[in-house]
Amino acid sequence: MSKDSQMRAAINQKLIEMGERERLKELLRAKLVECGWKDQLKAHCKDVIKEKGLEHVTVEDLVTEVTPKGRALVPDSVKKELLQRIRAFLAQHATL
Amino acid sequence: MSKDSQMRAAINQKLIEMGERERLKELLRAKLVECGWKDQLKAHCKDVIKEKGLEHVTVEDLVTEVTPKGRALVPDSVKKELLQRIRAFLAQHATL
Amino acid sequence: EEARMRQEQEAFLVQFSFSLCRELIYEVLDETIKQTATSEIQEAMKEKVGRVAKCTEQVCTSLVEETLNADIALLVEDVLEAELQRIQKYIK
Repeated sequence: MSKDSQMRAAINQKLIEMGERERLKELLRAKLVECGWKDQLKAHCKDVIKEKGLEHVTVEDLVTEVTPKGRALVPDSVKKELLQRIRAFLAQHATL
Repeated sequence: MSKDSQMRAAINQKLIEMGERERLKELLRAKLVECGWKDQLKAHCKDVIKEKGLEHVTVEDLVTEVTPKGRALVPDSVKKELLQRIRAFLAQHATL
Repeated sequence: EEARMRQEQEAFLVQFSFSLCRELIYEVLDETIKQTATSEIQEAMKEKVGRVAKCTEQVCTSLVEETLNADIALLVEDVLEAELQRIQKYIK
């Protein structure tokens, strides 16, 4: 196991142990709703369905189709906030 | 003050006054780099840090740990050269 | 007498050379070892800080990815379900 993967495992373990990983996910979900990400992505899904026709679209197709946009639509400020929160958590709770 | 200590003090003063003491130290430093002693010392420091873990090592610990090996690793040829140079200086300035 | 004094001085110089040589070696070694130990610890700390920062970013990215993958899949299922119901309602 490389030093990097050991470190990632240690960070993840600490986050999981203290329930912070789940809290961070919840925070992210709340931020995504708040910034309109969910609405934008829903609209994009509808556009794709309209374009391709409902009978020609499976869940997998649609997931593949909208995922790149879904990723791109996450505001940098949200990612930044999440990173900041992880850093603060590690500073307070972890001796890595 | 005995005759020997008087002579010792006089030579030491001469060595400092003429800058020879610093030159001898410089020569030794350069030789230690040239013969690979410094690289070996660095590698040994890294090994100790790795073995003990960074969070468990202070500078003082590391110094204590690597000093015996550091001393043992100085090649005889380097010591010999330094001794020769000291002798040459003393021979030149023997009438102190 | 002169020969004895010369012999004595020579013996003194030999002894002095050895002790000076030892003294200089110890002095240089001690300061070099201290400097090297300090810089190696600093370097190791710097490397660790860098690794923690990099790995924290990677953990953050994977957490975002994981959440997005799950949420996008759910959202797609919901939208498709809603569209289907809308069409069925329309047909009826």
